Amino acid sequence: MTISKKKMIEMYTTMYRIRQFESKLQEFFAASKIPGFVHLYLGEEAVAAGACAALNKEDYITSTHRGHGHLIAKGGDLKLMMAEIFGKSTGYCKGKGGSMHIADVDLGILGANGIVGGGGPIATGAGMAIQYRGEDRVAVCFFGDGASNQGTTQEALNLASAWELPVVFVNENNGYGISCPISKSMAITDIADRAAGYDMPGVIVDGNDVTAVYEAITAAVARARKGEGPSLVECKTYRWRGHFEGDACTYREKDEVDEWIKKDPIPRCAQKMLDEGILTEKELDALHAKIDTELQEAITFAEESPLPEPADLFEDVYA
Amino acid sequence: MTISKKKMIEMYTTMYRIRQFESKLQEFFAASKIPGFVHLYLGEEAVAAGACAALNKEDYITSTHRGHGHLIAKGGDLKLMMAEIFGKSTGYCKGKGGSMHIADVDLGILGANGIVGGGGPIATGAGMAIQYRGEDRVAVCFFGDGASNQGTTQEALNLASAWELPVVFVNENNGYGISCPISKSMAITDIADRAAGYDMPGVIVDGNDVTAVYEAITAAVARARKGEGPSLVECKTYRWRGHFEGDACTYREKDEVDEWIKKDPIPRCAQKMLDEGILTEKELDALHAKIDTELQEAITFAEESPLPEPADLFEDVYA
Amino acid sequence: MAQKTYMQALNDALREEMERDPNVLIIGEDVGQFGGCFGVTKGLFDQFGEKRVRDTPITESAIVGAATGAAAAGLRPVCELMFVDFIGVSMDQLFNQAAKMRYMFGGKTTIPMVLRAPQGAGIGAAAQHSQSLESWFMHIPGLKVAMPATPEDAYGLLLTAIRDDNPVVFLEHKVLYGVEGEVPDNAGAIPFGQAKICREGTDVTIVALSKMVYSALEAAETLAAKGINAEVIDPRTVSPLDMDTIIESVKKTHSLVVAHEAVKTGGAGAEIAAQVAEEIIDYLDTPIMRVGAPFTPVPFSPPLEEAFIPGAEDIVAAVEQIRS
Amino acid sequence: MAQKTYMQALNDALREEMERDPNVLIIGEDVGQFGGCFGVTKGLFDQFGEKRVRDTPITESAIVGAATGAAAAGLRPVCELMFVDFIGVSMDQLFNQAAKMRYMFGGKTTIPMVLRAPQGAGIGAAAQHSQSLESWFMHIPGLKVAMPATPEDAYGLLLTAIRDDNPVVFLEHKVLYGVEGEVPDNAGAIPFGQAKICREGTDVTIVALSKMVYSALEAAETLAAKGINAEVIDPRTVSPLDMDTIIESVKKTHSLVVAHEAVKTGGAGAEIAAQVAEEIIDYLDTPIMRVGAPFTPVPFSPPLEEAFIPGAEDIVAAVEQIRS
Ligand SMILES: Cc1ncc(C[n+]2csc(CCOP(=O)(O)OP(=O)(O)O)c2C)c(N)n1
Ligand SMILES: Cc1ncc(C[n+]2csc(CCOP(=O)(O)OP(=O)(O)O)c2C)c(N)n1
Ligand SMILES: [Mg+2]
Ligand SMILES: [Mg+2]
Repeated sequence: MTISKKKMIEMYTTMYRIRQFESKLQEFFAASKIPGFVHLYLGEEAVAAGACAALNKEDYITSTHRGHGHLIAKGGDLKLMMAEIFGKSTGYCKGKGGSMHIADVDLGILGANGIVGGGGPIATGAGMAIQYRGEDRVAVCFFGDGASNQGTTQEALNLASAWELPVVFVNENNGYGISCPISKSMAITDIADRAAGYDMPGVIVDGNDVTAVYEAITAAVARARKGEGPSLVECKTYRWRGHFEGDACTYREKDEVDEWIKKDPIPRCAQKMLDEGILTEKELDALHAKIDTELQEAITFAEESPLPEPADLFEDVYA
Repeated sequence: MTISKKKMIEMYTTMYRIRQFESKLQEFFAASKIPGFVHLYLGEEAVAAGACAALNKEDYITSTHRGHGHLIAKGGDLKLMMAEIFGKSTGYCKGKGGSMHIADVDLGILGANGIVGGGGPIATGAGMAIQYRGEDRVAVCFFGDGASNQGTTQEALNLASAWELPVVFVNENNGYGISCPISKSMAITDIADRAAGYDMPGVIVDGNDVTAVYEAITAAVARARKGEGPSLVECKTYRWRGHFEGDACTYREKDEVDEWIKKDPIPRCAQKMLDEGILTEKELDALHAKIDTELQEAITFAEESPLPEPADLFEDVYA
Repeated sequence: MAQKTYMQALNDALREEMERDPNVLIIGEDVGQFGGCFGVTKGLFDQFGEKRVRDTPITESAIVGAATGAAAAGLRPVCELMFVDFIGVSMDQLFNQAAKMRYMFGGKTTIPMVLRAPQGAGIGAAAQHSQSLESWFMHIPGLKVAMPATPEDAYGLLLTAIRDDNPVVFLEHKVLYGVEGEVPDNAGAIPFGQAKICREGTDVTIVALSKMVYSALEAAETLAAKGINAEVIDPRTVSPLDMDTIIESVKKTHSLVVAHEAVKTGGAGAEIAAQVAEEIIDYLDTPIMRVGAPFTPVPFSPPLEEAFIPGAEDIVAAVEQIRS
Repeated sequence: MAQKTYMQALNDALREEMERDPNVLIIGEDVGQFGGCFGVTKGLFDQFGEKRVRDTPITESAIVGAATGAAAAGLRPVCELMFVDFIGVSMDQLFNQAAKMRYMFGGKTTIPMVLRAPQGAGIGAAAQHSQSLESWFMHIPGLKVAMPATPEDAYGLLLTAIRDDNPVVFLEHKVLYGVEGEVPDNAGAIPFGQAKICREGTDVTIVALSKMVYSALEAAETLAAKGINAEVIDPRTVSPLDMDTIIESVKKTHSLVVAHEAVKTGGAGAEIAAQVAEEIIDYLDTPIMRVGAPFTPVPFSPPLEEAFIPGAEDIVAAVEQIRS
């Protein structure tokens, strides 16, 4: 599969955007500027970027507690995201949702989710709606290694396969569910091994290689669009930070973390683009600068936006 | 594997006992003698009989809504069962449980269950207790093809395998969950295919051949006792009657039913015993007569037992 | 004016909404050719085909979640739980997802789905197939909860439920399926949050839910024979709950009894009693009584189940007690 | 007499029961080396090892069900839900299995398990991580439900929960984990169903649950300054619920306010109010008021969350309203 120059730049841009966004949040959290808690996507950018690059605006995704990357990759507006995470009334959810519940139904984003395994059935429902209407769309369900064990996930895999729904299950296997390594949460090492139990293709890719992710998801999406049913794509990756900001991460060896930081998907992609002459160093710098400006605008927007009024509490409970 | 004469007779006796018990219930239900509803095990006797023949009294089982066969096979007292199904105060549960909730903790029977997939986590818990105490016991979870999709079942498979618990998952694949054929409830045809997703052995046996069931379960039980973890044994079988008594069964072809009735596990086992000289026709008749008498005693016991008093309602809520 | 069973009324409502709106579809266990465990969806598969009346695997989280996701994507799914008791394996998708999505997303979505489920004891189905759980649902902001007692209400409330843009838990009483009643030819949607005064009276207000409406009416006759003129009110939906009608009535009768089949402790009756005690305690001449099931699981054996299920005689006793 | 945090008190109770009884073990997500998401099980893994303090996969049905099965097999498991909000994926194993097994089996088993779970808002955790759900649990016969407010009660009630032969839902308030209080050296198990009179008073009875006990005490001080002498009662367990103490108090004060953080509609306060309105309405000089969260999901942003969480000022306002 050849990946167009444009697609490469698009994916790189997405990864870099996520990286900078999350790095800022890390700072803001440390500076107590953000309420609640945040789960950062640092290190896993290639999964969201590669997967969403294979989607159209009309396609659906369901995300997780660690959702910023997915949302940005699906086209989420940094201003509205940042404002939401700051709890401002201008945010995606008017400050009602926060980091774990950002959504943009117009972009097909059916929500981050605070419930591990919560997205599977919802993505399956979106897939059902697509099939019902005969639309040329797919639904992608992002879920973690921890979430792969949850009954809801497995019910979703089963329903999607029994009905041959256009759903792609993208497993982000970062090796841990909070402090629990997959060696303790399951007897298998590859979550893709579960695909056979639903008669769907199960593919494993290097989740730190954005082109590998893109290719695998593109194939799965094509299959889904053709009406051939769901797939499971396992992306092996790693989260650089603790489960949430503030997690001292005592359950992981520093060596392991360092090893994975060396596999940083972003310079890897940058190098590839430079090598292949897709971009020059100068163009790359310009791209970075543009995103940094965009991000700075989002931060300013969020900071300058008003908090919601207490009375807003009562709105939006019912349609 | 050679099966002792004694074991063969034991298994046959169990099957015949179940057959007669269920046939009587069929009559009683038609005659409106039983409250509530009943799910009969007719045709599936070899599964319970073969599986429980591989167990000791100390071993645990969890059963299902279609539980009479499992309970009888695990040693359940016909009198107490029949009285319970009649709603009498002398029944296993003093009339509080009925057909779907019969239990005998002293025999390791942790209950029939009205919730499809309800037994998996409980059997896993019993397995956890066994492992915790280092006991030489196993826990067997009976579950249907329909139940195999339920999230609770899959969570149980995962936990049991992650912790290498001494649990044997015995799937009774009778082809239907009420009216829904497995071709509509899942994309696979063999539930044993799910075992690989939990890194446990997945075995398929002819569920109408009591010796095949016995052998497969014996192997799985041996593995569990050795601390090697759980197994999944899929027994292909068929229920002769509707899902519950009263179900007109319009969703199945008569031919299909007839085909399976020809595979009746009971004459098949009887023939084998006669062929191998384990029993003579006369001995077989005597065995039947003995069970028929026992059953008649159970019926008389149930019929003559008193109903509970309304005030009994308030007892047994708390220990 | 047609005489119809409660079940037929439900079936008609489903059929008509499916004819009217191509976005309405039904999913659930055995709802297709089989027609549903209790028969509510009979004939719909033949009329609308598998695409719109679809059997699911036995995975209630996936059923409720798929309905939620499809609703977020613009369909209007009606899903069926075979028994309300099975909500325990699917509660998350209902209360953390469907009910809260709109709010969490800042109002930027609607979840027009219906979860139909039969409640109640009376058929010897024991502890895991006989519960009444409306008080759980009414405690959850974002859900609406309907509990029709009559064929006409079953029809009219189900139309409203399907047309509503919010997740609606639609609780049918399984013992009522066979009950007949009049459904006017011009019957239409019945708005949520409008209680029905089933019988006018002056001496005591009896608020009754679902099947207990019949018990309340029966009790009212018994009481009438004793010279006590009871007003019987059926809220029809417990979320929203039409307290105005109840409060007006209690202002007139100065006395309140609330009756439901659910376990009394923590039941919907507590909420109604508490609101009255908060708003118009001065109007009360008597204690507020609640009639509900005792604090036990539902037992199997007929004499026990009978003792468990509250009935007309319990309402009569409650009224007599507070007036003595 | 030692000054301890609520969290330390819970930790001590777990440790002591594990030392005393080899059948006690802990399972849950990240309860091992990590010490639990909020730190309640810290140090127990080091002391007792993985066998007795065991991390589970993220599968709450399997956690609650495994605890249930192990309890039926004779162990005394204490399992942890990381947030009570996750009960939605595991409710069946709790309410249809653990709670009902003894009854369904005719009294022939015991299920000595504890389900610990943090409740409550106040840390910006939003709609799926901030709820208070005690009213769901108290509606289920077979369950007991504890809600300690102080370190001493946390300690004493947890000892009782672990020793109880029934399934106990043990609801901790996550905002209280860091709160310090005195735990006497000879502190012991505190029986369930015994309310605590936290402050004696004569003018109004304030019944408060969990963290709202602190708000009630604060409100009582404000009211005292205005010449109103409030009695504050903490039931400590809502199932069983010590109505005797509440009723005695209301007979004295002739006025009742019930306060909890859960959504007011269908909350535990409704049950308490309803029982009082049923038993001793004649003693009341005022309406019964309930203070609880509004009928909305829990919002994320601090000003919204603050507006959501009921506090001392709401209790003061309620008392002033009924006395005006
Ligand atoms: C039903 C449920 N159980 C537990 C949690 C608490 N929790 C939040 S994230 C998490 C770990 C999830 O692990 P994984 O799915 O691997 O995702 P990752 O955090 O690694 O991206 C847990 C246990 C939750 N939010 N929901
Ligand atoms: C959670 C739950 N969902 C649905 C039901 C209703 N129900 C009872 S038995 C059954 C079919 C079960 O099929 P299977 O597991 O294959 O067992 P079989 O009846 O074939 O023995 C269904 C849907 C239930 N009891 N519990
Ligand atoms: Mg992970
Ligand atoms: Mg089956």
